[in-house]
Amino acid sequence: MSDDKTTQNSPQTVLSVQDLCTSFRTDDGLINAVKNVSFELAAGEFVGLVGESGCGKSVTSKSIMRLLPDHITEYSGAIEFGGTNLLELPEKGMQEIRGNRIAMIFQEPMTALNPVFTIGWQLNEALLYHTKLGKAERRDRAIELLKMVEIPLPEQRYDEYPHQLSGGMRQRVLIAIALACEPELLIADEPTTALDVTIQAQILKLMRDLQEKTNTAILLITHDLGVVAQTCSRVVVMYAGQVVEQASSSDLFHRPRHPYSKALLESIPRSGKKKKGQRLATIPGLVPTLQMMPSGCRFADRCDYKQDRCVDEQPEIGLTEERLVRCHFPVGSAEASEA
Amino acid sequence: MSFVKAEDLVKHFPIRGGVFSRIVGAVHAVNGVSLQIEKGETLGVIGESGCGKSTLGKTIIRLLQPTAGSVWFDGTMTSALSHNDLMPFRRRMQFIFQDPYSSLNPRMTASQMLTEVIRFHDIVPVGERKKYVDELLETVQLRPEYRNRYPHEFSGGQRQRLNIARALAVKPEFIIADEPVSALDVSVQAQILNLLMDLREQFGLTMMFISHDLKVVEHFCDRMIVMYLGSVMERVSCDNIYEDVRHPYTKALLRSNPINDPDEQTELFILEGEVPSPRDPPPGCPFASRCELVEDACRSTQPELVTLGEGQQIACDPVVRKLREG
Amino acid sequence: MWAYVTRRILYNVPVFLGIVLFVMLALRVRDPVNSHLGKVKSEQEIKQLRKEMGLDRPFHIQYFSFLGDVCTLNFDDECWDHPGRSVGEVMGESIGPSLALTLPALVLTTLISVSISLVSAWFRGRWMDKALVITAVLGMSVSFLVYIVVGQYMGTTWLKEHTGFAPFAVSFGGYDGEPTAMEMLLEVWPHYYLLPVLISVIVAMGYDTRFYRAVMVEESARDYITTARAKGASRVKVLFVHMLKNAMIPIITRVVITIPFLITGSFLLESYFGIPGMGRELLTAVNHGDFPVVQAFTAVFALVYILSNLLTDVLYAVFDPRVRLS
Amino acid sequence: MMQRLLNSRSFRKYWKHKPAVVSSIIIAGYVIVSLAIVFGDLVTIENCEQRVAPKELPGFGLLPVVSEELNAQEEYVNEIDRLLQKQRKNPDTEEKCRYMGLEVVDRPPEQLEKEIEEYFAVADQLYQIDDIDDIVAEGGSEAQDILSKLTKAREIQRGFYTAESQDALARKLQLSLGTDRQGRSIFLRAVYSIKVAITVGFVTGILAVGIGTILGLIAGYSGGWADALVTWLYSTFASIPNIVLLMVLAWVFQGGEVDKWLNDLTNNYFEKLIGGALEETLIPVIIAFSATYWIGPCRIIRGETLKLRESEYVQAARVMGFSRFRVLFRHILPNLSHLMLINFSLLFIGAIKSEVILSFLGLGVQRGASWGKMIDASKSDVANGMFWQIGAATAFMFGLVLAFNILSDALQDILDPKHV
Repeated sequence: MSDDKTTQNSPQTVLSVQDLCTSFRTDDGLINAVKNVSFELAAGEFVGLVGESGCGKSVTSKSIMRLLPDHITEYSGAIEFGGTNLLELPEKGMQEIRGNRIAMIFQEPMTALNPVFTIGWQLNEALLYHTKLGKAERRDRAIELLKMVEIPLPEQRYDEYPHQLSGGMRQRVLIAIALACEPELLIADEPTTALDVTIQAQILKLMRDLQEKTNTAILLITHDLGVVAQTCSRVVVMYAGQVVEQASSSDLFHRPRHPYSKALLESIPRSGKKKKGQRLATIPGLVPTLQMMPSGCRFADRCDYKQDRCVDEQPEIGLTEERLVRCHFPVGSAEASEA
Repeated sequence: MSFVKAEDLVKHFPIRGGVFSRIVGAVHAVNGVSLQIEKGETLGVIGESGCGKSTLGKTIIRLLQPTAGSVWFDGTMTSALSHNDLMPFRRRMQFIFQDPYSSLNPRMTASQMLTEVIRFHDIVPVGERKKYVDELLETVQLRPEYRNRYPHEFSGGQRQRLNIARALAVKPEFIIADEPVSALDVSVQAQILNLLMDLREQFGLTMMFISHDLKVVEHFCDRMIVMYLGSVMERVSCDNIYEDVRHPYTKALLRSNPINDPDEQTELFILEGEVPSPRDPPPGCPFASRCELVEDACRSTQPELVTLGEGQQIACDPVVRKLREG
Repeated sequence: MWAYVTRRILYNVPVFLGIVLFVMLALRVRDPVNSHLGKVKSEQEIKQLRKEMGLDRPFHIQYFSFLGDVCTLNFDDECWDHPGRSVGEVMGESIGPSLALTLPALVLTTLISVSISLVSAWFRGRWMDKALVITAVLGMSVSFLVYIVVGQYMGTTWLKEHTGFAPFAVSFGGYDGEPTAMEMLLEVWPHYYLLPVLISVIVAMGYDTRFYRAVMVEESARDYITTARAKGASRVKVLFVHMLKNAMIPIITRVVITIPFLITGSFLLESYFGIPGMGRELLTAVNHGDFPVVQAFTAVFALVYILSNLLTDVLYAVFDPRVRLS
Repeated sequence: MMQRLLNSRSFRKYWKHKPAVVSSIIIAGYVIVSLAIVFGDLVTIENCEQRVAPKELPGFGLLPVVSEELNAQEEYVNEIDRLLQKQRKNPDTEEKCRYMGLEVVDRPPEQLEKEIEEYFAVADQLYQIDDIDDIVAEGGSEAQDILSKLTKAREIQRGFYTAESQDALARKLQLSLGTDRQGRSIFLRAVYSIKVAITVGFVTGILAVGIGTILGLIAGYSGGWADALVTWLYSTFASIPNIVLLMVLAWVFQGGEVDKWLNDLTNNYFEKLIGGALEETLIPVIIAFSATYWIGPCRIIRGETLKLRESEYVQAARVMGFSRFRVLFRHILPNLSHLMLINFSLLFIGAIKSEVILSFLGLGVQRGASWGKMIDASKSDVANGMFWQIGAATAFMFGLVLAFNILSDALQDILDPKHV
């Protein structure tokens, strides 16, 4: 499904991030990691948040969960979830939402589980916080969850410690923990980056199957466009702390509008359709640093379609042909071809 | 005779355990791998983590001493040479490491690093060293003004360029690149791959390119070998992977690789199970535990690499049999 | 796990042999008999004593005989400084007072400083945390001695002058008769030992708090803490369940490592407050050249030290499933 | 080179860390003072052993209660008395007077004698009053009288050493922190102790880090039996509690037998080299500390070398065919320098603090002054309310140790390779 402004207040919207800015107070002053990020997620939707390292995608996801260190982080904007603004919720209220209505899985399955507690204990914990199940019921539910994520011998695994499991198995356990309370939204922060391709395929399939079964909305954060193409119906592309394009997967992959999205897609070697020794398309230059953001378009320096206006004026994100693009001259638009 | 050749290369790492820390076993990182690389050719080595592809590269360059087997370089058996006798070969073969962050000495500037290599191997006369460093930096598309910068002042991609410059400094003929782009962002990855392709052409390099990314190997290499648990599963030309590939593992690898097209996405191919531990490899075919074509014989006897014509070899008895039967 | 523990024990055997060797050699650098008695006794008597002590035997004989003494904790030699009493007796009598001083100090210090470090972790980066860190650094910058000297003055003279209340003795005065256990606990201990215990708690707190805080800070940055928070764990749960259990490993290490100092006691406190513990005995023996006591005491300290190292290893195995199940 | 250092990220981080900068300045101050003591004879060992004024003279510009001051005055009177008697017999008066802390250079002997008689008269009157503290406490005219006489006595007394003296400031400084029970200047002793502390800290730090680094590097890089040997060696040393090890070493150096042996061995060259008996120098203390402190750095350097040996840039150096020596000293050692620096500063603090404890136990510095000896000497003073000595030693030490604590903390932050 393609995104539209009209979905903004429709009842099926699960999460709505509006104008989110996240900054950190550091010794070098306030550093703005995420600026004016807005996007929405409908119930049961599988959305990819894509960008290269340092583009602010992880900060965005951790802002939604409010997992960044409180005393150095400043937020502005709003994160609407189930009718409440998460940014205004007290810590206590946030705790009731975390793991219960919004769950999260992380990049490093090797370190994300507590090494001194058993798998069962760690599954139990999530259930203990958010359900009223008794001890035996929790155990049953935990084993059921382990079965659901296709872990062989769940009864035996229940009493084992994380180090006895392989990376792929640990990521399954983390998914089981995340799904324990049947959340409305699952945020997966690079869940397969640390895994091999064959294991990655297993995990992606598992996530897709579970999403169909439980109708959980999933926000998948990744730098790998292939992963997005394989799983997501809609994609949000971030660059240097901003959203630059938002479109359905099909639209984005076939007809990218933002020059960055286009360049990113072209720089990946394409299987089967190449000539020997063919050069890959590249994006020249470097990502601007957080301390030295250009005042105009943040991508201007590296853009093939750059014009004077791009350097002077920061483009606003706007609706172009059923999708949101932050560009003065979107690729294929009338303005761009004029110039 | 091939330019670079390895014969039955074995590398085991001892595992110590028990009360007296005796050797109680070994990690079978590389298990009898043979390969040939012709002059000017690029061989890809592909496999998942822990399959021994990096160990293979390091054993060939003699960073690690092989447990058994031999390595030949330009007609000389380098695996048996002493440290001093190896020296002339050091400048003919080079290695590019994976992690651009940890592969540069943080306390040496770009020019210090390059000058050290140039001086040690006496590549150019004393008076021309500075000029040569600048040339090298230009070769890898770094500005010569950056010569006095420390590694932390460079971005990941720039560091990888510096790594390449260091390898090129000795004017090598053969370069082993161990996952040179896997730690980089997609856009930077493309820059580095382009650079490597240019350099390969410019200097007529022979290369061994180690990667876990099939798309990159397919794009970059002439031929590839597929490794699984220390053994070669398949040897195939990169020209037409989709049709040529025969081994069930390579096929699985190919199909679990996400394709960049949401519309062409068919049902995900899933390879069940996980890689067995290299401490205790199965007696038969290492892939038997996950293979869809598995037969009883696979579990007990290790398949031989069988040549299927035109440089393609495969280590899978059922597939070979099927092909022979028609 | 048992293989692991046995390995640790075997590993410590050569270390222990080395310590005994070192101690014995060091104490023989200058002739112990001559330096103790040289000025007052005749050559004949010195020879006699040397023979009695077995110091005229070849070194390896002495080594093994002393090693036997240490292993059986059998120290029959007469002290040179306390005629008529054996080294073993002196050791036996002084061990109690040392423990009475240091055991409560260790327990109190650990409890208090772990609590403070938790407070610090709770208020991480806020003024409370900063104030605690600054106080710890300030406290660490004052000499141990000053705490003792001023602490004794404040606890006795000053307290008496300003409140008329004198709960603490300035110095150990010995027991009146043979106190019962109850009297020991309620009268003797608070009177003679409580003040030095308090002082040693204050002294150790700066170091311990900083150490434990660093442990907590390190733990709080771990990925599994983020996972726990993402699960909806409250800060209390994160702190007291997830962090504390993981922090137990470094905490236990630190506590066990201080065990030898329980036995050696706090030398300074003992000598300042006149507590007849092992530390004070050793100090007197060093000053008076009492060779048998110095030799036996140091060897026993080293033995205790090694035993507590072993205890740490065992406790590691108990608390860390990664060690236990390997 | 300098330019590059100033532009390096570590330096910029350091410069931003204001407490660290202030600490460095403080440490530099201490070092300059100690250099001035060693090379410029700012304070000599004789200076700090010399009696300069009455015993237990209060410092910090404070005065004790009247009766205590009187006691001090009485001592002083006795001292002068004895001096005058000697002066009549001995032609070398001026020398003696100066030794007693009396500045008589600017006065003719008759005037001096007159002043002293005057002083005696006042003092005698005061000594005859019993319960002097109570009378002063009650107040009234009698108290007024006593206090005015005391002021006069003080005035005359001060005249002995301040009036018209060229070194008025020096004298004031000398007495600013009072005197100890032997009438020695606490200020001079505390200042001289800076040299002792800095020497012990610096030499110990260099030796211990040096030994630890060399052994750690060898063990970590070569592995095998060298590693086993070094590991055994440091496990052994680490298993003897620090203070016990120090005591054993102190035992070894006691009694001068080691000197004798060394002198016999070197044909008395050793004695000339260190300028006196071994026991009287700082050498035993430094050896004892170095022998105990090398363990920490050795363990850390070994661990880090093991890690660096496997790092990609070291492997890259090996691919180049560089010799072991070059890899070790050009690629590994520079990347351990931050650890060496941090360890050095930690050992510096450790040595200074332990030197105090050793001196207190009577095992440390034998000649001259040290903060440990001062604190040790002030044990009984504290009970009598005399805080000058312990206060001065503590304050001087506190400044140095605190500065080092802050600096080493900051260094750990600044030099952490994760952030470099």
